[in-house]
Parts: sequence; C-alpha cells; structure tokens
Amino acid sequence: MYYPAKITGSEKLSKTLYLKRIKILSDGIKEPLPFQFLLAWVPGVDLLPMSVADFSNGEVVIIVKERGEGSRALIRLHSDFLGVMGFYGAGFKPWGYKRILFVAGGSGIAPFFYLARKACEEGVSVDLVWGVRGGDELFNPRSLLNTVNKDTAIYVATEDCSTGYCGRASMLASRVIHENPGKWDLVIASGPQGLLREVCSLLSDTGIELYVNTETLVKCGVGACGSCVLKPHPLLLCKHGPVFKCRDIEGFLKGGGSA
Amino acid sequence: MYYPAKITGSEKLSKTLYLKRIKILSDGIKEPLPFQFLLAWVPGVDLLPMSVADFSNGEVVIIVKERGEGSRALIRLHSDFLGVMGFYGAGFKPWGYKRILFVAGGSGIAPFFYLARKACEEGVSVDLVWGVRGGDELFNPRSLLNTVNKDTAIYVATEDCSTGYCGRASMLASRVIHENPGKWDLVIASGPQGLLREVCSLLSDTGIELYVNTETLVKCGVGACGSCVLKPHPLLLCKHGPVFKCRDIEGFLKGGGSA
Amino acid sequence: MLETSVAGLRLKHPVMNASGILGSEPEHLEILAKQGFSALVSKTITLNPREGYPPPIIVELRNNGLLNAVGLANPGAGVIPVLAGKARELGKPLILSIGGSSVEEFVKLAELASEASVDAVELNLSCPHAEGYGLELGSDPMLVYRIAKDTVSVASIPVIAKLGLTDRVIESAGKALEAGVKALTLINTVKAMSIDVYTLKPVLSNRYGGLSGPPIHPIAVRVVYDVYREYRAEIIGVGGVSSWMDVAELVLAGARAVQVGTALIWNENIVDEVLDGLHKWLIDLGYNSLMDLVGIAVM
Amino acid sequence: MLETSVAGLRLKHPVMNASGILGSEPEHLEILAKQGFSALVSKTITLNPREGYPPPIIVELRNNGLLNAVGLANPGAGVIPVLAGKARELGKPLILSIGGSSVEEFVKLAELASEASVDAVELNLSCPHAEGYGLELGSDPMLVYRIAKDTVSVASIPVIAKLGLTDRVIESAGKALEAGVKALTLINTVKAMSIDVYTLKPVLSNRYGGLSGPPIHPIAVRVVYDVYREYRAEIIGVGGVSSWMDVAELVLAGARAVQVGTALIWNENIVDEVLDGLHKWLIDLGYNSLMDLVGIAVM
Ligand SMILES: Cc1cc2nc3c(=O)[nH]c(=O)nc-3n(C[C@H](O)[C@H](O)[C@H](O)COP(=O)(O)OP(=O)(O)OC[C@H]3O[C@@H](n4cnc5c(N)ncnc54)[C@H](O)[C@@H]3O)c2cc1C
Ligand SMILES: Cc1cc2nc3c(=O)[nH]c(=O)nc-3n(C[C@H](O)[C@H](O)[C@H](O)COP(=O)(O)OP(=O)(O)OC[C@H]3O[C@@H](n4cnc5c(N)ncnc54)[C@H](O)[C@@H]3O)c2cc1C
Ligand SMILES: Cc1cc2nc3c(=O)[nH]c(=O)nc-3n(C[C@H](O)[C@H](O)[C@H](O)COP(=O)(O)O)c2cc1C
Ligand SMILES: Cc1cc2nc3c(=O)[nH]c(=O)nc-3n(C[C@H](O)[C@H](O)[C@H](O)COP(=O)(O)O)c2cc1C
Ligand code: FES
Ligand code: FES
Repeated sequence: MYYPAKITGSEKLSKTLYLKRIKILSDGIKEPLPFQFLLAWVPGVDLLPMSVADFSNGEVVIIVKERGEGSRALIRLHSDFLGVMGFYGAGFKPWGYKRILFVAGGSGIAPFFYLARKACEEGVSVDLVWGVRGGDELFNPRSLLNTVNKDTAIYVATEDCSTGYCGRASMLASRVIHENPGKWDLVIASGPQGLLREVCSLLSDTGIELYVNTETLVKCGVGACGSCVLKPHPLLLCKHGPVFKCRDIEGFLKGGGSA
Repeated sequence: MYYPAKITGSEKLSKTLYLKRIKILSDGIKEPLPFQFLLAWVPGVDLLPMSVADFSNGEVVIIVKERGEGSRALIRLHSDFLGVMGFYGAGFKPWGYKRILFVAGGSGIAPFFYLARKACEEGVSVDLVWGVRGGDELFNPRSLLNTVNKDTAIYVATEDCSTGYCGRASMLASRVIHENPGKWDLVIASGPQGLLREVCSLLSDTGIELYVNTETLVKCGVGACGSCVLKPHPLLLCKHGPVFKCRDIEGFLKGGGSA
Repeated sequence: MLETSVAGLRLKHPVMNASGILGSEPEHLEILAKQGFSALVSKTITLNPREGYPPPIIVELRNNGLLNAVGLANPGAGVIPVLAGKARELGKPLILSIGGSSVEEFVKLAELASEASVDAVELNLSCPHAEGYGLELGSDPMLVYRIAKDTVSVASIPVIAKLGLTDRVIESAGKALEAGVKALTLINTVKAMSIDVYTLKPVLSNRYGGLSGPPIHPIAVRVVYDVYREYRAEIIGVGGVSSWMDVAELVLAGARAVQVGTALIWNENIVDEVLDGLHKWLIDLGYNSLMDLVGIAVM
Repeated sequence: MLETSVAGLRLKHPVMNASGILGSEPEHLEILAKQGFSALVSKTITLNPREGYPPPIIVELRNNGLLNAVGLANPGAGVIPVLAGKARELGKPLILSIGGSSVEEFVKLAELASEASVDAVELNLSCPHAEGYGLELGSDPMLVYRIAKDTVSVASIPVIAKLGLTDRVIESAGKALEAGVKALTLINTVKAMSIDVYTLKPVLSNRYGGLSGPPIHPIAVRVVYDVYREYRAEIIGVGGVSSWMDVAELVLAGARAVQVGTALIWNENIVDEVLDGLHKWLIDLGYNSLMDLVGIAVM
C-alpha cells in the first residue's frame, strides 16, 4: 500500500549512518513483521528499499547508510514529506529458537533493532555481531532506541582495526560461535552479499540453522515486476524474502554481486 | 449491496399471502434492522421492495401478497435463483418503549414478525392488530415462525366480517386502545396508505407515540434516484424510512395515493 | 481558506453534489442542501419528461463501485423554474444540468434555464448509457463544439460542459472551450456491466450502465490532469470522491471545485469530512488558500 | 468440467496469468507455474531490451486497485527461446506476449516466437502508458488490422490480439478477427493517475499509469460482452479478476478463458480458489461443462 508520510526526526548516528523517523500520514497501516521493509519514495530522485528498524503507532524508524544519490537525498530530508510503500516481504519470525546470533555488516544492522524488540516480547534472546569497515561508522547499538535488551551480548568488528575485533564480521561470528558451543541455535546474517556468502560457508558445519537477509534490486515490492528475483532460484525477495535459508539460495549466493 | 440468492422455501399462508425463504448466496450480509427491506429482483420481470419478515444465517423470510405481475412472478419462484439488494432503509429500533401496538393491514403484517423477534430480545412487548378485507386472507400469526411471543396479544379484524372484529384494522386499534388505557406507549401502523392515515388521525389524541411504516415507489433503494421521496417533505423512504412519525409526514399522508 | 470560484460562481468551498444523485425535484434539492454543498447541481433535465429505465437501475458492486442506468429519468423542462425557485429559497447557487439528443434541444433548454435565472447550466455530454444522449455526442469533438457554441450564444448565464472518458476527451475539451464554455466538468461514469452469475443475466434492465465511485477516481484524476495541462481551463473534478484526499488529488490535478455523487449513498457526512480534511491539509502544507494548490501537480 | 480451449490451445481449466505480472525471466515462469495456471503468458517482449521506467513503477491504491507504469521492461527478444524452453520443461503451454512500435517489429517478433515454437503469440495492442506502443496502436482499427494481418501471415502459431478500452474497441476487435487472429484478449489496464497530496506530485515516475484490479472488472465485463455479442469470437477475459464470481461474469459475457494479474499480488491461492468456486458453481447450476456457459448472458 502507498502512504503519504513525513520525516519527524533525523539523527546522525555515525560517519555513514543516519536514523530517520517517518510518520505515516494515513490511518490503518498494520504493524510490520521483523525483516519486512518499506520503499521510501523521494520524489524526483528514487525509491529506496529500507528495512524497518522500529515501528510504533504509525511511526517507522529506518537507518540509512550514505551511498549514492538516493540515500543522500533521503538523508537530506528534514521535516519533509515523502512517500512510503509497504510493508513488503514475507518477513521472518524466528520464534521457535532459543537464542539467535545476528551477524550484521554495515547498515545490515538496521533490522536488528526491530527483531530484538519483537524477540524480547516473544521470550527469544538475540545477540549481535556487528562489523564495519572503519571505526567511525560505529555507534553504540545500546544507545539507540529502547529495543536492545540488557541480556544481549554485542560483539564489534572493524576492518581498520580501530575498535573491537580486527577483521570482518563473518570471522568474528565464527570465532564467538566456536568459543561458545551450543549457545546459539540460529544465525541470521544481514549486510553485503560477501558477508552473507562467508557466513553461510564458514558456519556450514556448526549445525546451527543459518539464514541470510538478502538484497537484490527492488523496483515494485509487490511481486509484479520480477526485478528482485534471486536468480537462478524461483524466489522473489519482495514476496518470499528477504530472509532465506542459506541452503535454499546457494546458487544466488555463489553467482551474485559483490556489494 | 447486490447479492445473488435462491428461493429455498415457499409456503402459501392464505388466499393472498405467500411466504418465501431466500438464501443469500454470498458471504458477509449483515443482519438487518426491523423495518429494513430488500429489493427482490425477478429477472426480466421487476424489482420489488419487500419487508424483512425474518432473518437468520444469511436466510431472509419475506411475506408476499399477490397483486400484479411482479408479486405473481415472485410467488411463482420455487428453488429458483433471484437477485437481492439490501438491506435498505434506516430501519426502526423502538427499544425505548415498554409495549408496542403494531397495527397491520393486509401484507403490512410482514415486518411485524421480525420486529417481534427483535423486540423480545430487547425485553419490549409487541401486540398485534391485524386487519384484512376477507377472512380467507388470514393465517394464524402464531403458527408462523417462532418469533411471536406468548405474551403477545393478537386482535383480528375483517372487512367481510367473517372473523374477529367487523371492520377495518384502524377502527379495531382505536377500540382496543380505548379499552386498555395506558397499555401501549407506541403504535406502529403498517399497510395501505389509507390505514396509515386513519391510524394517525384516529389516535392523534391518545397521547401515544404514533409511527407509520410507509410505502412509496422504490426504484433504487440507495437514496440516488429520488423516486421514493415523501412529497412534499424532504424525506426519502429508502434512506430516512420507511418508518416515520405521523406528524413528520402529515403532508404526505394527506396528499398521497389510496393504495 | 476553502473559498473558490468556477464559471463565475463564487463558492464558500469547493464541494458540490454531482448531477443525478437526487436533484430532479424540489424536495431533493432540500435534502442535498442539508448536506452542506456549496452549490447544488440538478439531475440532468430534458425537454420532455422521461420515465427512465425500469428497475433494476442501480447496482452496488463488490468492487466498492456503483453501476447505474437510470435512463435520465426526470420530470422534463417544466420543473426548471420550480428547481430555480427552491434553490433561491435555500440560498444556494443552482447549476442546472441539461441533456438533449440534438443541438436544438440543448439550445431550448439553455434558454429556459436562462429565463429561470439559474446560476449556470451544465451540458451533459457524457452519460454513457442513454442512447442518443450524453457520451454519444460528447465523443465527437465537432458535435461538442456545435452544441457548446449554440448554447453559449443563447444563454445569458455561464455554460459548463460535462465530458466523460473518451479517446478524444482532450480534443472535446478544447472544442468546448473554444466555443466559449466557462468551465468543464470531468468526468461522468464509465460504461460497464454487471452480470448475475446464477440467473445468468445482466442485472441492469438496460444491461449497460455507468460505473461510479472509488473505482473510477484515478481515471478522473488522469483526465482532469490532462485537460488542465493542455488548456489551464477551469475544471470541476468528479469521479469517485469519497474522502478529502480524493478531493485533494483532483485539486492538484487542476480542479477548482469538485462534485460528489456515489459517496453520498454510503456516507451522510461526506461534505463535512471532506471540508475538515481539506482544512487540516492546507495547514499541514502551510497554504492559506486552496486556490493556490489548483493544478500544481501539473508540469 | 472446467476444460476449455482457446486459439487452438486445449487447456485443463480457464485460468492463465495476465501478461506483465512477472513473466520476463525463466525463474518467473517457474513461480507462475507453481500457482497452477493452465497456461503461462509471458511479460510483453520487445525486439530490444528495455530498462523500463525508473521507480516508482507500481502504486497500490486506496480504491483496491493497482496503478502501474513499468514501461515494458524486458530483456529483449533474446529471451524468447529461453522462456520457450522453460515452459516446455514445466509442461505448460506458453503464450508469448509481444510488443512493437511498428508493424515490422511485430512481424519480426512473431517470426522469432514461431521459431521458438511457443504455443501462441499475444499482440500487445493495449498498454495505455508506453509511448509509441500498445494502445496508441490499438485505438486505430486500421493499424490493428495491418499488424494482425502481417503477423498472422508470418506466424506458424496462433495469433491472439490483446485490446484495451477505447472508443472503437469493437471495431478494432472486428479488424483483428478479419485479419485472422484466432482469439482476442480483452482488456488491458485503463489509463489513470495517482498524486501524492503532500509532495504534490504524481507518484509514478511516468506520471501516467494503467489501472488494474477490482476497479476495472465491470469495465472488462462490458467490453467482453460487447465484442462477443458482435462477433461470437473466442475471447480471453482479463481485468480485475479476484474471485470465482469475477471469472464467472467474464465467462457469461463471452470469455472462454481468463487471465489474472493484479490479484496475484494479494492472494497466492487465487487460482485454487477460483477453480473451487467455478466447480461448485457448475454443480449449483446443474451444468457439466464450463464451455456451455460461455456467452450465455449475451442476447
Ligand atoms: C530489502 C532491502 C532492505 C534494505 N534496507 C536497507 C537499510 O535498512 N538501510 C540502508 O542503508 N540500506 C538498505 N538497503 C539498501 C538500499 O536500498 C540501497 O543501498 C540504496 O537503494 C542505494 O541507493 P543509492 O541511490 O543511495 O545508491 P546507489 O548505489 O547510487 O544506487 C543506485 C541504484 O542502484 C540500486 N541499488 C544499489 N544498491 C542496492 C542494494 N543494495 N539493493 C537494492 N538496490 C540497490 C538502486 O536501484 C539505486 O536506485 C536495503 C535493500 C534492500 C533490498
Ligand atoms: C418498503 C416497502 C416494503 C414492502 N414490503 C412488502 C411486503 O413485505 N410484502 C408485500 O406483499 N408487499 C410489500 N410492499 C409492496 C410491494 O412492493 C408492492 O406491492 C409490489 O411491488 C407490487 O408489485 P406488483 O407488480 O405485484 O403489483 P402492481 O400493482 O402490478 O405493480 C406495478 C408497479 O407499481 C409499483 N407499485 C405498486 N404498488 C406499490 C407499492 N405499494 N409500493 C411501491 N411500489 C408499488 C411497482 O413499481 C410495480 O412495479 C412493500 C413496499 C415497500 C415500498
Ligand atoms: C445514480 C446516478 C445517476 C447519475 N445521473 C447523472 C445525470 O443525470 N447527469 C450527469 O451528468 N451525470 C449523472 N451521473 C454521473 C455523476 O454526476 C458523476 O459524474 C459520476 O457518478 C462520478 O462521480 P461519483 O463517482 O462521485 O459518483 C449519475 C451518477 C449516478 C451514480
Ligand atoms: C504490473 C503490471 C504489468 C503489466 N504488464 C503488461 C504487459 O507487459 N503486457 C500486457 O499486455 N499487459 C500488461 N499488464 C496488464 C495485464 O496483463 C492485465 O491486462 C491488466 O492488469 C488487467 O488485469 P488484472 O486486473 O487482473 O491485473 C500489466 C499489468 C500490471 C499490473
Ligand atoms: S521488486 Fe518487483 S517483484 Fe519484487
Ligand atoms: S428508491 Fe431511489 S432514492 Fe429511494
């Protein structure tokens, strides 16, 4: 569904990450599921898929990474109107698990916050491994929103080795999992495709269920245009995803881009 | 709303009156209010306004008087399909009253049954004065449906003097009211316009609230065509009625047809 | 804030009723006036009385739309002074909708309307289901020109042309404007049909009808936008208005006023709700006058 | 009971997908096949690849309709053998929708389709929002004739013409039949627009789009009825199907098969639900074959 909307809050979280609060100017929008996303329309610029980082009372929070023209235009909006389409995707409700390890790369952290809030309501625990390239891209996940449970463990990795673990999030995830055998029964990786691929392969022999939060080109969000297909699989990100089991999309992970 | 429908039961009640059970072949029809009506479409013949005589589980009961081509065609339907539009009219929920006297002429008795059922649920009592031209038009209201409460008093009048009171329903109503002062706080008259007019004038000095269930030409039922207007009043039968206070439609009652 | 003017009529707000939902009798005008419309539009009046089609004439559809083929039922030109008198009594401007099957009938009706001093006439060149009337004329731009030209020349009051969805609606609009109409009403219902799947027959006695209500709103917005873009004309937008947002879209597409038809059937408070919504909208946008928003979505 | 045939294709049941909701990649065909369609219809394929318009290309509207201007995005004619191969693998007949901006392009595409041995081609003469394509051609009956005639003459497979809502759709249908097409697909989307009332701009990047879904269903029924009444032609009905009753209406109006587009977006089980409903309907009516009901609402 299309909704008119307005930016009601903006915050710079780190060198590259920005938080936006978006008020939906129309009644009757339903609460999203974790990992559902919206399409943010910046008129005259672009339509950007953005994960729901939080939601309450018709107000959505998103976390935007500065990349090209579209994300920059979205970041520049303050008290401006925009269009919101959504919520799209099947979402993911991993409520059958005991303890989840969420492995995020860069802005892949966005859906973590909403998942954490919902998981807490369901009595499921979520821990976080978060990797970024440079330490200046980091912010304190606990400072953000009230969705992060005290019980949550947070592990940080930087590729410039300025903070935390020195290396990629996938490596750090692999290490903490080996140091804590049996602690997690589900891993969800979210971020660049390289990260997803590495998590799927590095952790394939741990026996833990492995899911990834994918990104493809989303043009419509409703399952009509077919641009989001996870070739060579007959799967649409916007209908069947964006979260899939590693082993259901092996061909896609092997083939796909490097983003 | 338009609904496809099917006749699931037919019964000859008297020389001129027939009962039809109509099953709505579509989900989601809402329960009507007392005095709401439907439009029964007999394809190729006509569209006839009919009061709801009973309703449950998507099945409506109507009582049809044999008159012209339309009513005859409707009466002839057995296990046939037809169209139903409705429910229309504002209806009437006289739940603030203690005891109602329903004064019916001929087929004007139809809405009595549904009113009686709903009134009983609301703890309101309804008594009936029913007048017909010839005794062969009568049937026993108690035999019909299970909506008639034991507590209900039934007074019958015939113009051919074959049964009950000899004379018109309006006269009988006037008599029983004078014999039972204070018993009723509401009178609803339903039937030919002559009856409505007489009830309104004969009982005007009783101090009882007087309402009439009117008939006009109904072509659309939804307030669009304007054919049902109660000239000279800015009132539509299908939107604001069909039940009105006598004194709100004096001009109409004075002017109108003689049916 | 919501004042507007169209075809020379100054209006307190932009919401009028659409022709044909009531409007053929003085009592109907009273009912409509109570809803709070800023101007009243009559049912299309023809020279001679018309019975209209036998029922069913209206079907409420599963898709939240309405299908109608009333057949231009109306009491004929004799009612014109009666309606004019009632509108004056009610203190509302009256736009008289007229319909003919020939240029001469339109001319005669425009004369009668002028004599009765109604505030404007609206030429029904767009009803899609009355043989020989409406859209059959309105889909031919040259015929639109002739009807508009001749009525404008005899009428002492503003003439408005009501056009419907046709391949050449932009051309017809241009011809009407060239002929001197002061404003365009866009659009009428869209030709459609509903079939009962058990009795196996079209439900309307006329088989064909006109689709109205929410289903046609995005079509109306498109037509208003196209015509406004081409001519920057004065436009009254009609089609599927059931909320203030629907009105807002028509205004942004180029409408200075709107008409509401089908929504009246399902919502007695439609006018108040729309006006409330528009008021808040202007405040949210920081505008002082609705007129400043007319057509600004058009590039 | 639900078997049907159209344009020489024997089908297990009457429900195919409508062109353009998926259908330009082999993976899309797999997804569509899983829904249970009796035949698959490709997205409209053009000679050269087309990027399509930039997003927004689709808007879900308040009126339960969908507005789209995808801009005929597709990988170009190179994909034709790929799609043909995938459909064979899936065991489903494939109707290849083709679109050109000239007679020559249609002819070339029909040749490529014949070479790839798809089961039929559907000429897109009806997309209302791609400049130089679709409806711009389909609203001119003589152009319809030329395109149909020339593609029929080169194609070794059945040709179907897909027409949209225009003033002269009956005439265009007649011309297409005269030119030798085996069946007609009716209708495409209806030109429309949606404007965001706060950003004050049309939402689609193309501004104009095509309205689909429940709002257009009664319009589709009308067009199918009219064309069937005139020619008793083989018709595939499309437009706003979201329940078995919608299919039943199209069948009674004259359609031997139907296509479902927009409803796929909101209901994954649409095909099964429709087939169940049709089955019960036939039993309720006491009919043995859907084919016996085709067009019987037409007098
Ligand atoms: C389901 C989903 C959820 C997402 N959630 C977030 C989020 O919460 N926060 C965030 O910062 N980013 C998120 N992204 C990625 C974000 O949408 C893209 O980074 C953004 O569209 C890039 O636009 P740009 O113009 O700034 O960059 P450019 O790189 O200049 O993009 C140009 C064009 O490329 C396409 N594109 C580029 N990168 C991507 C990508 N990764 N996925 C899809 N299309 C792309 C877009 O069509 C865009 O119009 C998500 C993507 C998807 C698919
Ligand atoms: C709200 C309402 C509820 C009704 N409820 C019932 C009911 O429960 N049972 C019942 O038997 N009758 C009822 N009637 C009256 C019934 O609709 C008419 O008697 C019936 O339409 C006559 O049709 P006919 O063709 O048999 O008779 P004819 O006399 O041949 O009618 C010919 C035409 O005249 C019109 N007409 C005739 N009488 C009336 C009338 N009284 N009201 C409106 N139009 C009329 C109709 O348009 C009809 O098409 C009701 C009428 C209204 C308005
Ligand atoms: C029952 C009905 C009767 C109508 N009669 C007329 C008419 O007499 N003249 C006319 O110009 N338009 C007539 N119309 C069309 C409306 O004026 C309006 O253009 C159309 O219904 C679209 O607006 P809506 O969606 O708000 O109803 C009629 C519409 C309906 C529903
Ligand atoms: C997103 C989308 C894309 C479409 N693309 C095409 C197309 O490429 N070719 C075509 O002939 N019709 C196309 N159509 C029109 C559909 O095939 C169909 O005619 C129309 O949507 C009406 O059916 P529906 O209401 O079931 O969707 C498209 C429709 C939609 C919604
Ligand atoms: S983005 Fe269009 S199908 Fe998924
Ligand atoms: S019957 Fe049409 S307005 Fe009442």
